[in-house]
Amino acid sequence: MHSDTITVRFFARLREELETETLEMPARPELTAGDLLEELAGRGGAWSQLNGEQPVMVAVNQAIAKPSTGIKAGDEVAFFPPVTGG
Amino acid sequence: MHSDTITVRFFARLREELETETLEMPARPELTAGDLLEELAGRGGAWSQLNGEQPVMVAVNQAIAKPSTGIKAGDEVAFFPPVTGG
Amino acid sequence: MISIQIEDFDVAAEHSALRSSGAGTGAIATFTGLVRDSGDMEGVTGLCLEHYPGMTEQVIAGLIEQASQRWNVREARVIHRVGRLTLSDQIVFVGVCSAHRGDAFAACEFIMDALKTSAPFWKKELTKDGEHWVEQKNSDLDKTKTWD
Amino acid sequence: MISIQIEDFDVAAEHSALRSSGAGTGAIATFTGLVRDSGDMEGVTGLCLEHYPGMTEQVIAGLIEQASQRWNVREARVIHRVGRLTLSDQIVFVGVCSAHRGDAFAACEFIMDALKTSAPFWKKELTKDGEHWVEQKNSDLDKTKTWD
Repeated sequence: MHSDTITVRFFARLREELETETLEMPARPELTAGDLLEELAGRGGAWSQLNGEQPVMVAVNQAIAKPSTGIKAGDEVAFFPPVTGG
Repeated sequence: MHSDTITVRFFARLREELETETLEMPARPELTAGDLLEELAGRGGAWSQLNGEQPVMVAVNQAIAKPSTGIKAGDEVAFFPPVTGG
Repeated sequence: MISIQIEDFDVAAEHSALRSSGAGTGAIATFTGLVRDSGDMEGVTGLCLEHYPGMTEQVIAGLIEQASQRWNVREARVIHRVGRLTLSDQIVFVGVCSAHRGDAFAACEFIMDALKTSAPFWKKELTKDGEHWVEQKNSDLDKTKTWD
Repeated sequence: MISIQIEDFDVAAEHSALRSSGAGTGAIATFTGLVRDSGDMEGVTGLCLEHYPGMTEQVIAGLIEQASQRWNVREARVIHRVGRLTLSDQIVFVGVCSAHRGDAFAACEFIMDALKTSAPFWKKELTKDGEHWVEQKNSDLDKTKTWD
């Protein structure tokens, strides 16, 4: 039932520092992952780090994406630090 | 008790075709592995293949050697086809 | 076979599964990663691993697919643990069986290298002085570049 | 650990031994070679392996020594079977543990490649139409050259 929203997820250090696991945000035409990141960075405080200070990776619908990737209603967008598994 | 002889060993296809596992041969000054091979090839029959027709590897005292490697009394010399383990 | 799990895994069972992949299999290459006492910092006592459920499995399936296009891969098995791990615990397993030795080695190392830079896992190191998130190493990124 | 033996080996036991090499071990790479149904000829039903006792062990010890000089090798274990083997039987095992992933992979593959061209083993393939000695492959020699 997220027909006009976007689900935004955070992982690892970002999840901890933003004290946020999931956000529902309104969808809008011609929105990109980069726009979303900029909007979130504008919240100030810990959120400012999304403004390019730290490397942030983005996934759209569980596939690695770029800042230019378009986001539409119902999409799942995730922001996280560079991965360190294995 | 091989104070004046050399032990010569053969493996795999060579052992089978020469029908020989081990030979005792007399040592002599300035003998090389290559000399030994030539001498054995001179026996004719299956032994002729030691005369360069087929690739033959040589080991002296259980370490890979060259035709020019010197052989002295008491040494163990082995001739065998290229290895195919693993 | 891809499994993201909290429980430990049994390398012997994985090896048996790879071995039973048929009479055309001539080579099995495996890699196992363990928690060691010096990661980013000295004195590591354990790890806590987080992942992105769903995406992780898709990324790894894509890596196996890529490896299968480049090399003879009869089967690949990848297991990655998440949650809390202590020193010497097994973290990750990658096993590949192939007709040929070179292909088994290459596919196994490729999957492992690519997993480190593209599968969404994050490690937090636990030391007696506290905990910290591990930073991605340039050496890992460089390894992935050598496969391109 | 180097063993030339007629009996089968247990990969799980080898893996455990490598794992118990201490808290500095972060990576274990293994290779297992199996008898497959198409070697030099199609329809292989088994192998008979001959070796040069004494020299074999010395050559393999030398390869482990070389690998240890080039890479971080905490321990290496090599097992090679001799005698009669049937389809899908295990022939050879090379396992290396290291602090680092890249070192474990490289040392394991180096030892395995070099063993194929320098350790005195000879394989006779058995098929239903008879038996024949396997010829050395140029591809194996080329692989060894890439390490020089």
